[in-house]
Amino acid sequence: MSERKSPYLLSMSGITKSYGGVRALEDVSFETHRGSIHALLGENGAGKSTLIKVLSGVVQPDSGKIEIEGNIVNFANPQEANDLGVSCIFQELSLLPDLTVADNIGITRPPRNKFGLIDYRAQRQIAEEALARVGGENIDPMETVSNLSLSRRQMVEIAKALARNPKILIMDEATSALTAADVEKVYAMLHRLRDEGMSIIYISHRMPEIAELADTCTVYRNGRKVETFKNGTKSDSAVVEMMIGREYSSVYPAKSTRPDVSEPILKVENFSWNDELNDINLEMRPGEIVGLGGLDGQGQKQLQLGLFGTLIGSTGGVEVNGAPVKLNSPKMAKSDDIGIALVPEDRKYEGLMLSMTVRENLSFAAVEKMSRLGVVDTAAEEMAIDEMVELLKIKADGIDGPVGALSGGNQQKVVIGKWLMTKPRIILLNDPTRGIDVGTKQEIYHLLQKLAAEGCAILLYSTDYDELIGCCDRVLVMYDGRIVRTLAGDDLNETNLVSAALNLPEQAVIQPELKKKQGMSL
Amino acid sequence: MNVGAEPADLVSRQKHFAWVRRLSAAQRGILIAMLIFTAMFIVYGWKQAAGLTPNMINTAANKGALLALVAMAQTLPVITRGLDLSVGATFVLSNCLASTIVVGGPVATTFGIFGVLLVGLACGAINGVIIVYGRLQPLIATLATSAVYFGVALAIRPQPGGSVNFELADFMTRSSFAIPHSVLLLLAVVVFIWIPYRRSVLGRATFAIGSSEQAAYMSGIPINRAKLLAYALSGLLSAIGGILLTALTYSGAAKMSIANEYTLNSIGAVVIGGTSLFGGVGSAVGSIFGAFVMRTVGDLLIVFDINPVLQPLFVGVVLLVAVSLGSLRVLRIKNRLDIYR
Amino acid sequence: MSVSVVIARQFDRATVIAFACVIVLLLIGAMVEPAFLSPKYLIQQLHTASFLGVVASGVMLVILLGHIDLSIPWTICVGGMMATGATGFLGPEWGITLAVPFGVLCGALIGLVNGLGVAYLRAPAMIFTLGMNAVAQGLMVYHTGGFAPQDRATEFMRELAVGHLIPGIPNPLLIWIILGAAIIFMLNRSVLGRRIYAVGNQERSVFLSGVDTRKVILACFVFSGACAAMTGVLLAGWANRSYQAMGDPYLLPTIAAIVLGGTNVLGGRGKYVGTIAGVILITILQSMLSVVQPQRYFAQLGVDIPADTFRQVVFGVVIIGMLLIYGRQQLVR
Amino acid sequence: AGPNTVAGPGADPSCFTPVSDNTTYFQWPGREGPYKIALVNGFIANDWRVQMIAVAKAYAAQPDVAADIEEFKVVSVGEDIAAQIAAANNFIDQGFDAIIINANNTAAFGSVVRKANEANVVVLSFDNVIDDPNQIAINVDQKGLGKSAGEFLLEQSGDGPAKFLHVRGPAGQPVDIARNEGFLEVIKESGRDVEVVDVVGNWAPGDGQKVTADAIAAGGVFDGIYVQGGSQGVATAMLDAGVFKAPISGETENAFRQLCNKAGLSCQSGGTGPAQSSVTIKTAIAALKGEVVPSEIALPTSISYAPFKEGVEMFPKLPGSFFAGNNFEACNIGFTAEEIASQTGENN
Ligand SMILES: Nc1ncnc2c1ncn2[C@@H]1O[C@H](COP(=O)(O)OP(=O)(O)OP(=O)(O)O)[C@@H](O)[C@H]1O
Ligand SMILES: Nc1ncnc2c1ncn2[C@@H]1O[C@H](COP(=O)(O)OP(=O)(O)OP(=O)(O)O)[C@@H](O)[C@H]1O
Ligand SMILES: [Mg+2]
Ligand SMILES: [Mg+2]
Repeated sequence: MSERKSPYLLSMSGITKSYGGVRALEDVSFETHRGSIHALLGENGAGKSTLIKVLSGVVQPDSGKIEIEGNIVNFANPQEANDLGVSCIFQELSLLPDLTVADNIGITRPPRNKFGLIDYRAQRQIAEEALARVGGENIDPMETVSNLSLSRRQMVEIAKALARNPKILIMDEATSALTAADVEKVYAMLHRLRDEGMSIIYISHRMPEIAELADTCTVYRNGRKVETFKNGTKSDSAVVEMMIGREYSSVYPAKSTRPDVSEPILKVENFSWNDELNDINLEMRPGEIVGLGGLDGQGQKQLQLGLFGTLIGSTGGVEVNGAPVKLNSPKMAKSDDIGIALVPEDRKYEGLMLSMTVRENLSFAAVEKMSRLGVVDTAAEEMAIDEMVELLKIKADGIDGPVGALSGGNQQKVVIGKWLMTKPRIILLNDPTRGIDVGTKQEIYHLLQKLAAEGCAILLYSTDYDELIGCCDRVLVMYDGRIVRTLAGDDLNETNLVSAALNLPEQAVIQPELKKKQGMSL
Repeated sequence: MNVGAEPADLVSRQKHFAWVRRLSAAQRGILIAMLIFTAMFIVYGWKQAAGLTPNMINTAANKGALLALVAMAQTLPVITRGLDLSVGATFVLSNCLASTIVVGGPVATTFGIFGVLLVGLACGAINGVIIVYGRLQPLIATLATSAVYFGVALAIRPQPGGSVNFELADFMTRSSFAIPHSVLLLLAVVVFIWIPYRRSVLGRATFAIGSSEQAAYMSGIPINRAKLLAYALSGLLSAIGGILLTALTYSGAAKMSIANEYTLNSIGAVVIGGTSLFGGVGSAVGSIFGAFVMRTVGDLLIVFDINPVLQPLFVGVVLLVAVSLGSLRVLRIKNRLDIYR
Repeated sequence: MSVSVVIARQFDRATVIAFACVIVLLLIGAMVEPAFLSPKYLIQQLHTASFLGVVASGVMLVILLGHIDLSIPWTICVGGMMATGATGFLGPEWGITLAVPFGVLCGALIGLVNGLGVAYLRAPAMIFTLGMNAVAQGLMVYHTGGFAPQDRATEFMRELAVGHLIPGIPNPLLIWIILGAAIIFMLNRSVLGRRIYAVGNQERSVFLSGVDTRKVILACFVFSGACAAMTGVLLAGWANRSYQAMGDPYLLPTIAAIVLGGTNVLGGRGKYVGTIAGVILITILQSMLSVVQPQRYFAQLGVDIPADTFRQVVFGVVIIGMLLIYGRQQLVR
Repeated sequence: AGPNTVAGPGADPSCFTPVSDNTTYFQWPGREGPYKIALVNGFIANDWRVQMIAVAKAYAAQPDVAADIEEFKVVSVGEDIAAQIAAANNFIDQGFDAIIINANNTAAFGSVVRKANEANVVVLSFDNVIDDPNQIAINVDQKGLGKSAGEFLLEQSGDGPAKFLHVRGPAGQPVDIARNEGFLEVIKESGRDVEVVDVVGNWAPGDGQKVTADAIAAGGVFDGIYVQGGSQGVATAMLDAGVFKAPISGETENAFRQLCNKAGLSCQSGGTGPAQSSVTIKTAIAALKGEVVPSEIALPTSISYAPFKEGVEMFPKLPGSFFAGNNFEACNIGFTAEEIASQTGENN
């Protein structure tokens, strides 16, 4: 990467920001050049999102200075930041669910006709072009956003940011839900944009992405900057240690090597639903971690929902502990004699009640077990909660604050903790480490192994192939609502996962770029 | 091979029903309201002893147009995920004011009309300012302003009376070539106010705000201006309704019961017209049909011989059925999670 | 958690300021009419506030869910008319003994239909309950017009509404206190309470936590109907008879009181103690405005505007003013 | 078309009493019966209206009346004025011979009256009468009721300064305004020093009770109370407060009269009962037959004083919502109270 002589495109200094008692940022500085990709790294809650929210005008810093091209700027709102060429893809998507893709892409400065009204045709064209630029040609610009899957929405979000032709593009975990294939396209695009002179600030918890993309990296910890360094000058484990501030070993704990002698705890036969699930057969034994792989949106979510009792009109048989069950509600799925838990895809809207306290959220699913005659036994509840906070190392200012004020990773832990409190025997997880830092990820992986060792059966859906390979005993790859391949042992590697995900014949050749990613995982 | 492409058969399956999916939620709402209205109106016409004469259509149109205007006024705040409980009071205030100043020759009348529209706009703008800059919940803010507006209406017209430019009133409530002028007025409002608004940047911003205020803010949308405009326009539309009421009654009257009736019915009309109370989805055109549905319920009373003491029950039941029709979608749901949006 | 912590937690900033507003209001009123500070007036206010308080208790739960109950005017009327008319359905003996439970039960039935519509049909509450209000009105008109029913309150109803079981405390106030205490306990300590707030927060999450949210919604609507009917029973006892449209003056004040008390109309947030403050605020404000004679001052100034103009304008302005002090929402972020 | 204005006197002058000597008279060309008559009511959810409609239906069903009527239709359109205008227009278009209106807005029916007259349809209004000269208004002397209330309270409160409580009707209602005018007029004429405290009771027992209780609790001591409607609620509030026992002038609700008797209050109870709807029907038939009728007809007001005579002025077995004052002897309309109550029960 060439070092340019030009002054910094962006320089922030002395940025401090508190939320109530929480110091999110403390005297933080940050600089970046034209034509560079600058990665921000740090644990959950390190202050990365806060920093870029300050930069993009969403929140106002308590003190500090922002300079763009040498001029001091002060953004009162995102609109002003936009106008000066700062475009941000936020961690929480900022798409408008009821509007079409094209409307979303053209939301701030749409093309107008001669009456000054929005020119829908031109807008649609712009949207199509923007989508094509990020490699989302297959997204219909006239589709309503709420009908899109999370990964499609992220593609739209990227297209939306790009359509504004920013000077500084900020991506806060904007690729967390993307599949490997999409990620490739986005990389290519980012490289191109960088070469065209755009400055990109990139936040991700996926180390391989950073390794491949970034020119410069800055690590934050506890609201303070730790160090800025050129990508590739530090080993991965050194970076991680910088982030978590302690020594670090391999992410993935050793898999247990139990012989599968026990009877299956869950047995699914010819499970079908509504064209979206076709003849699913699967067996899980206590202690097993089974992965669900494949491209996003191939029925993995539906399969988990089906097992959790939300699908109407499914056919086929489900047996739990050898007894056939007819699952028709989550309430039934979590009941004592079935014991299924689901950590859903979207923690904000499916997992948490954001304005309720951490305490209330944690005990919510199991609260009836901690109550007598409908009255909560607060002492028992408090004990159980403390135990869970301890177990999951949930970092919160106080557990009587709203869960919405927690960082993403801690929110995810609360969702998992909520279900662990019900003492489930079968745990379904939908991408539980999305947007979660390496340190926390590791904690979650350890937890999964621990739960498996205690006899839980775990069905883990993940868009991250490394995770599937690192955690699972075997992986079921889904395509178009079917399980097309089961990978285990030595067969469980990235090449096979990718080819199975695309439903290619078993020995097909894989594109070289994808191979490059192998071996980069920690 | 394109790595990111969705499997081919999946794409084709989605394309198959493309045109149904292309109908936005709002368009589907309009369609349903239109169907309900047509069905009811056919029953009404068919039960009419004298048949559906242009006179009767005109009568029905005049009555429906009033509620339609107030319902359109209600639509805008609802789209932002707000609510305007003062539409009825603004409507009554405009009526009282119009019965005082929309009089005299053409020039005076024109000034009078502008005066009333301006006052309506001001009422709406005051709501907007309180909600946007005062950051009060729309429901309570407009509940409070509705008391204020009603008080002012009462001061203007302590008892029913007043008058209005006769030619204007007559013109507004007549029909030409069997087309009621009140329907033309609605059409004009749609063409000159609603459609431009819908297609303007600030208009679309209201949909964005209703869809997700936070996302709208993060997207750099001028939230404050868009909300202000929505409430102000709401006041304007109520004022147009108030002028039409004046034309229909040749007088003004400050009655709280009328204000409340129109406010509550406007909410019903908006919902029947396919606008979501959760914001982000809706159309003033749907509200027009919603209003006509609500109004036709009353017309059915006249053609069916219903025992007077059973009439309110009849109205209530028909209303409840019309409301519940929209709920039939729960029967089609295949994933229980989809119920909870 | 100790009791004092629990109690302290009920008084958030908004609630404290709302109570402060009550006092300020009384002081301002006392400058015009010193009797506004007399114990007699205050007890009288608490007495009439109880009617509003009881109906607001039910509606508040519904609002916490993120729904609303617009059927309360005629549910109140159903409660009153069915209690007084119980003899027509249950015969002269049972009709008198069971008058109160019968009235409340009829209100609960209306709530049940509301709940079924909202929870199971997923109809928007605002309009479904509006429809139910019309249906309840229709039923009551039919009842009056068709059966020439008895409309006199029973001795017991009368006692319930105006008697004093504990000297100095009118019975309705006692009922409100008991009901309020039960609700505070329920909201804070029971599983149902957690679920009510949770549904108002994010129903999808609640469903996926294995809770039948529909039952929660149903329960709240039934409770709301029963509370409204109880208010009807009390009102009928107070006036010694039931009559058409007796609930009409209660819809908007109920909602205003709840929101003034700091409950979010979109659900999920609100304290019952706030609702108490709101109910007292609205009651006192309405009462003071009705007693002062503004037209006299205007007449002295030579302007002849209706007294009601002053009352309405001041009512609206005071509500907005108070909310601007403590009811402002957070910025979106 | 429309009525011819003719010279009086009219038919059956003891029943169709002109309001004043200046009242004009109408005559429509007589037409063959039986007739189609529609009653366009506003809102119905109120005890007075329910009773009014029940009596109208009962009257129209009486054999000698029914002989003249081909169809008698009643609709209650609710509070909305536009709906009421539309309903009236509809009946005109449907070829009804006469329409009877209890107006939601008294000033709003100009166009309806014009259209009716063009179509030769007889328009009559009662209770809330239309203020348009080209139709028949069946009037209750509202101002007179206010006057007699004032006279009663003045007389009962002795000499010297006095303080009255006036529990008024809904703001902006012409009936309320007329009664208030009459009330204040006699007070002024008396020359006495009288302070009148206005509260709004909306003609409903509960509202009236609440504002009265408030007024008394706030230190109000009154020498007389005039309540326009919801009278028994106001009396109850006064008795519950137990501060004073003032004379009360109220409406004709049975419950009020019962209470006055029971508590031994000094009461005046005056008004015109809901049976005035039947007088209106009778007038409509007369006009349709081509008889000469006054354009403004004065209904007798019935005023009684406590103690009320059981079974004649006060009915212990009937509901409290029952409104007395339904005897229009001159019109040969005399429903007994029991008849009305049982009519309401039978006439579904
Ligand atoms: N709105 C808020 N109110 C209170 N505290 C907040 C708020 N937003 C963030 N915080 C706190 O500020 C700190 C920094 O949060 P931030 O979201 O910037 O972290 P992050 O580095 O982006 O973490 P993640 O990787 O999980 O996204 C955290 O402790 C978080 O709890
Ligand atoms: N610092 C902030 N944090 C979160 N939300 C904010 C912040 N500043 C403003 N907002 C939200 O955005 C709204 C204002 O946005 P903005 O200033 O873009 O509106 P506007 O229409 O441009 O206003 P105006 O017309 O007054 O300039 C505020 O009402 C608030 O809801
Ligand atoms: Mg972040
Ligand atoms: Mg994160």
